[in-house]
Amino acid sequence: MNETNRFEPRIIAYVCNWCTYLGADLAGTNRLEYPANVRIIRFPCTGRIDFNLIVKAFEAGADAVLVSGCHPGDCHYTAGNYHARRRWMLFRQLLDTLGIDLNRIHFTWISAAEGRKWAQVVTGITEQTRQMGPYTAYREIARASA
Amino acid sequence: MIVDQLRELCARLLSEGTAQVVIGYGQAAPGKPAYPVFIRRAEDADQLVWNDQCMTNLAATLKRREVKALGKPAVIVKGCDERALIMLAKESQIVRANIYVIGVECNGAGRPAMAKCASCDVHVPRWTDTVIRETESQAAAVRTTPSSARYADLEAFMRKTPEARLAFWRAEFGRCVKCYACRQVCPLCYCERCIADKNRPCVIDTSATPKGNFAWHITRAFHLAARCAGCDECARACPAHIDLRLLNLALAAAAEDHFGWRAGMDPEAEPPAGAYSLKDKEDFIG
Amino acid sequence: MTTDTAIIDTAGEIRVQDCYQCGKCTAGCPVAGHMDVMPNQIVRLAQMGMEDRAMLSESVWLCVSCQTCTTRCPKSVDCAGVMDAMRQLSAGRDAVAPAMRNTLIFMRAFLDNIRRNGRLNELELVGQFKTAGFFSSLSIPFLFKDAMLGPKMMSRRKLRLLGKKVRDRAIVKRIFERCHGKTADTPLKKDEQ
Amino acid sequence: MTSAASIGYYPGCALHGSSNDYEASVRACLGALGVELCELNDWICCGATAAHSLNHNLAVALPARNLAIAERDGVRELLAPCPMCSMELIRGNRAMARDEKLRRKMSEIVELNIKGETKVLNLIQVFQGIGMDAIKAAVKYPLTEISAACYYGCLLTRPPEDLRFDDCEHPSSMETIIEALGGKTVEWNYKTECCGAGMTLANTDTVLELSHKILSNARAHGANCVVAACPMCHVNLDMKQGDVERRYGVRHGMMIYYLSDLTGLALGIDAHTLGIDRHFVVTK
Amino acid sequence: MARIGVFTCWCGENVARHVDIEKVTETVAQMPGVRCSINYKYMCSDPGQAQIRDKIQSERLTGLVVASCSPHMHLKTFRKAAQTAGLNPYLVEMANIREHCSWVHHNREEATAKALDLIRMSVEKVKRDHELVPIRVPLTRRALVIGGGVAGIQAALDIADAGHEVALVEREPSIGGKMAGLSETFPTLDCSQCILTPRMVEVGQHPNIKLYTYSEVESVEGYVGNFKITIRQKARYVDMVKCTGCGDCWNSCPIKKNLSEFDCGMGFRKAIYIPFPQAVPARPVIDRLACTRLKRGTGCGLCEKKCQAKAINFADEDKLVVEQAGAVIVATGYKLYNIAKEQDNAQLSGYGEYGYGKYKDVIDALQFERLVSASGPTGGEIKRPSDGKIPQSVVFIKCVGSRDNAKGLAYCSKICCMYTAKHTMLYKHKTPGGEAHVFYMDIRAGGKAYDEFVRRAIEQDGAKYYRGRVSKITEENGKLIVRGADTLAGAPVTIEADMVVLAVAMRPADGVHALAQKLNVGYDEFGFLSESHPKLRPVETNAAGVFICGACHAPKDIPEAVAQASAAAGKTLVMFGREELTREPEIARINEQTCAACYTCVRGCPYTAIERAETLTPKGVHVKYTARVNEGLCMGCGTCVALCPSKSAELEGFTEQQIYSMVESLMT
Repeated sequence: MNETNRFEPRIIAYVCNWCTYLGADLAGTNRLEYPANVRIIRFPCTGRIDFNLIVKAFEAGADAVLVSGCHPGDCHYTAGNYHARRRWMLFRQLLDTLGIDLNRIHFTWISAAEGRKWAQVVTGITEQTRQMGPYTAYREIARASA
Repeated sequence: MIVDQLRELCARLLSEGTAQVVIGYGQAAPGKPAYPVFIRRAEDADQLVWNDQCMTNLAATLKRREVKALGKPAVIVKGCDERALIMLAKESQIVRANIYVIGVECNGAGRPAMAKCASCDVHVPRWTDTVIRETESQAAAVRTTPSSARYADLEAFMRKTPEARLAFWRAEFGRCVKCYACRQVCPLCYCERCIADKNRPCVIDTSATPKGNFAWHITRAFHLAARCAGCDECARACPAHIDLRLLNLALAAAAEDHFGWRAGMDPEAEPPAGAYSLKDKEDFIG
Repeated sequence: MTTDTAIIDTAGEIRVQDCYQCGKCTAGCPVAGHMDVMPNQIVRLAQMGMEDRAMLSESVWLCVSCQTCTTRCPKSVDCAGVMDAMRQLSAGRDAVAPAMRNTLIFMRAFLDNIRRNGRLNELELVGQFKTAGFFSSLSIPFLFKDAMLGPKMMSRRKLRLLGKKVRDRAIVKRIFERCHGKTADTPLKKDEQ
Repeated sequence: MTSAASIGYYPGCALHGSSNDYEASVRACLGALGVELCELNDWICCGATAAHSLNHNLAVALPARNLAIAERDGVRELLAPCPMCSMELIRGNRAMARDEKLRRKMSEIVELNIKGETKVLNLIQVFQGIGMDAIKAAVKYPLTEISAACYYGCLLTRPPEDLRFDDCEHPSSMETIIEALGGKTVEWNYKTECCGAGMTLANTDTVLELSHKILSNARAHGANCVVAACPMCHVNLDMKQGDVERRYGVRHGMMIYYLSDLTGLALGIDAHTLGIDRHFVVTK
Repeated sequence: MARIGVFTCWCGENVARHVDIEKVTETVAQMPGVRCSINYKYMCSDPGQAQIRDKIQSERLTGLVVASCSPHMHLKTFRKAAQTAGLNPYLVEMANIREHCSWVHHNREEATAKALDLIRMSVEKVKRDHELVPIRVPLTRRALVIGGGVAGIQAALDIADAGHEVALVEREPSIGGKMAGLSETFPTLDCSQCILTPRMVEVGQHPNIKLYTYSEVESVEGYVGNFKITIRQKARYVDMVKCTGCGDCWNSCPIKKNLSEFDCGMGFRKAIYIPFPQAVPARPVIDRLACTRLKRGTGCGLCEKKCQAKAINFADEDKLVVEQAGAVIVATGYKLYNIAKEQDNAQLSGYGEYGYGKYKDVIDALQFERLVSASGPTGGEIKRPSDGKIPQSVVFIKCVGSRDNAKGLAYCSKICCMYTAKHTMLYKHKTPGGEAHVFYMDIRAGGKAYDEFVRRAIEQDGAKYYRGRVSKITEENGKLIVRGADTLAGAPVTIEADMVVLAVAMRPADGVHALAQKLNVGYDEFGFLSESHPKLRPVETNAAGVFICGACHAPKDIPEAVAQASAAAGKTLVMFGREELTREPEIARINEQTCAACYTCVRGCPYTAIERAETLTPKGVHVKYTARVNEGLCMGCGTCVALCPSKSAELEGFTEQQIYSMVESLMT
């Protein structure tokens, strides 16, 4: 955390290996600076990313979660991202009903060529989350386990 | 009387050998909730009852190993139960031909009638071998109720702020003791090893704490997304009276909204769970 | 973007940029033979932001709005709608090809007639049109061009001197007011909608 | 639609004006076929070409007012025998269906709520609703002498995405009706070509040329009459036929009937009631 | 007990500038399970790798984390290094502290903290890695080619010439495809049949090629290296072995008025026929819908009487044959957009304005090919269909269906510009004084000697080109009135023509979707089969072992189709050059004990790699139903893991335990 005592959100990003991970690599190659708040976990495909992982991320104290993969039609495995899309479409509805803040969960398609988009998305989410403050609501739920 | 027809049919099925066990309703005393009975001898057919206490979804019994061991079943279903039966067949859990389905017309179960009954539109089961109806000249088997009626409670709930909703669920789940009755009675919770019982890794915290309870109820609801047939047995079984129906409704509404799908309404339709469409909505993806 | 292109947008979101200039609109247009600028060229001018040239053409007023171009367009560009938009521009700025002035006068007379009556009073319209056209072109033959038809139509009970008027004419006036502010043919700007 | 149905009726200015002969025959023949027409209460002009040429807002608002009246009065199907009116109403409906903001704005402008529930029909669609069998059964005097060139004009089948009653480029629904009435039809090329429509007064030269082409082609293909379902087509082909003949130095002498005229005749309604005696070109 | 070695790379200044390497190394050394933590200037260099190898052996490491660049850059390098030192290569993980950290975060403190997190996650992951060995898949060195047009012929011959067996399946009674019906070919104007028929004969006689004509693929099982294809041989009613192709049967057949498919409906054939004289095999087939005997069960039978070889067999039935193949090449070709009123696809609306199939003298380009072809129904004389007169004025319209969004097809059919130029030439050469008018939108003549060819049509042969589409065609007094536009002159154009030739769009052949589904190959919105990568894997598909070539992939001309066919054959031969196939072991597996057999994974798997199966006791007694992963097909996307409610599916390299421990490692 930096010395100004500013709240630094913790963001977990679940990304696919073939598009978004490479997009983030490209952001690096192009030296596009963005906030250091994001932690990437690499999956072969967005189709592999289960909804339990989003819950787990919040349990682990994440203030925001990003799920990102290949654009429709670009999936390395043909259709994994379509499965993911349908999953998130329904899952958001459930979370909304539960009153979980949907502004804490972000979904994007970022291709291997979209290094700039990756930097922008991460910057945007970090700033937005900074403004919203820590996700105390879920942290309380997770902490009360003790 | 329906009950007479049921008993007669039960005796006949067993004596003719069409079924080895008839799964129906028994009752300890009038007015008490009916419970499942497994009748294996024709002479026991008069144990069967039929009245507004027959709320249990008997389709849920079919998943049990000990029931499977009894041989070919005949099962009594109401319109709502039948939807679960159709989903079980869609998910390869039963083979329709190996089950004798006795449909019974139902115009509301429970006293007062269960919440689901108000917007019920399958009063007479259709996917049956035999149907027993109150009178021959009853109204149509399927009455269409507008989706607004089905989801009225949900819509009312969704008018609360997200914070109020979360507070509501924290209170609801706060009562959960992780007894898993919701799982036990659910006809579609048939996993041999529930994810809640999995360790290495422990996906869902097993303790009955807010953390574990949120994880469990999110998982339970979402595993039934576009599958839940709306029998509300989970909510009825819950000793803590957690409003599980609301969560089920949320996902049912989403499935109907996005795919025009209602689980177990059409034995021919392809379920949207585990599938995708190129046209799926993605306005939430940046 | 100028207000002018905004009008094209309001006219049913016409995607002029989709046009790839195949000319099928021109090929099928029943009046292309009389036009000074071909329909496809009108769309081209709109595409390039050269509405000023398009609206001064005779073509936009020669167009009979038969929809052939729009119906057959392989890119589903509403070519007839572009013509409408150009006419609106042309009328709004009173910049009309001189030879086409009568058409504008006729249409204005038509709308004015409706504004007052709610429905068209044909006899009145002919009168309005001829008077207005006479003063604008000062042409005696024009004044009497169709005059011979009148008695014939009368004899066939086809012209009614007193057309049945709309009872609630006030709402019609209000609709007109709400639709265009002051003059009878200035289209609303986008932000006023 | 059953044969004893009642539908909304939007005559439009032309049918209440110079094309009152069309109105007479529409009313007479649909009456004979058991369709009751309920004229739209206090309808106003659809705006026609003038509105969409000069003012886009009016081009939606004027049809919107009529559609709103229809909805208010519970009219589900609205017959607009004039294809121009019919198209303007359909386009108004479509513009509002596409743009929710516009629909709300228009509801304010016309002071009535519009949901877009009224289906606008043309005359052919109403005949199709009655059914060819019912029409055939009602025929008293089959049109044995008739060899008609069915003229749809430019607007009747357009826009095709909204009007699916017939093939837009090669329509044949009018032929089907004429044949049901016992008449013959000819195959010709100008079925859907434009006659100049509302430009009769404003742009006479164009109208004369187009009309001449149409009349010539009908004659060349052996038609003894042209059947139209549009007041403007009728004006251009009938009223202006004399001018066409003078301009091109030919004699066409082509009877121009409304579709409802021929239907009425076949059903045994007299020519006067149908307003046929008000046409300019008269039977030889 | 885990003994993990962590190797942090400076990458020169690239990492070290923004990440405090010393601090990282020290902190990492304290992480549970970490046996050694060292850093070096260039880990990927030979001395760097040597250090890794040394430590693996000296510290008996059980896992390796290299904290350096992206795994896309060097994972293979470090896996190889590990393997050399005797550590299973799948026990290597990378922490991407360059692309994802030092290059994008310039605050040293933040970058160092993040680098530590990334390494911590990798350490947790590597602890739970399993030793894996590449999957070996046996390989059948035989190829199946589907489609016997020029692309299929080329692919089959290439593979057969390399010494491998090929089964070639063709739906029609003869191979040859569309090219066999063409007249002359651009840009050289050499006769199509003259160049194709020798290749057809070669296929027919090749010892390595097994030809299945009048046959279709019924079903496909298996996976790369091991396909099992069931082929339906349609009843031909002629014994292919006994028949000598003498022609007595078709010469005697009295049923004459059947529209010839080969002549695109411009000519007739008998009920028993060979499609064209040079057909391969030169054996007839009986049209079961036209033949008197087959329709009624009795009667005629003249062919049977005339056949001295006794080859006619009216009792013939469809036969199913099973072929084994290691690779499949799809070359199913194209068909044309239908100019008749009825369309096979609701998105296509047809060309009412051009008269649908109403005017006899409005024909499509393949029909024109038959009219100009010396082997065609008119013997190569250009006579119009309605009255057999020689048309003095022909209008050619391009882009009919192509590039026409309103009619449902947005793409360019690519070859029409060239063949239309050819058509005008052939017409002008054969019809002195005849006028050829072409309506076009753009002339797309990219290719060797292509533009010169088009210019020749215009400049030397005098074809008149109008830049504009045609709006309507009507018929008057035996003339077709074509109303088009000349947008360059800025005027409408009306031409009175005797015949109109429509250059209609190319579409994928009928039935290709069903075939694609059987093979698990994707297709685009227009039905053309999808390649694996548009630039780098143009003939491969996402189904391993299935290749595509020719017009089933996209509209293309003969040279391109042939080139692609050779490419597909080449890819097949690369595969056949190996002893056996090896596949990445990071694939899914199913825990059969906990699987509830709901088969959601079966429905969802993009590769149909999961099968319904049964668990049996060693004696073969049924225990339960389960899902099972086919190792030959699984590509390791992990979609099944997310779909499985009981988490009975697991993906090697990305197991649930690994992911959860990574997330949990971030909890502080």
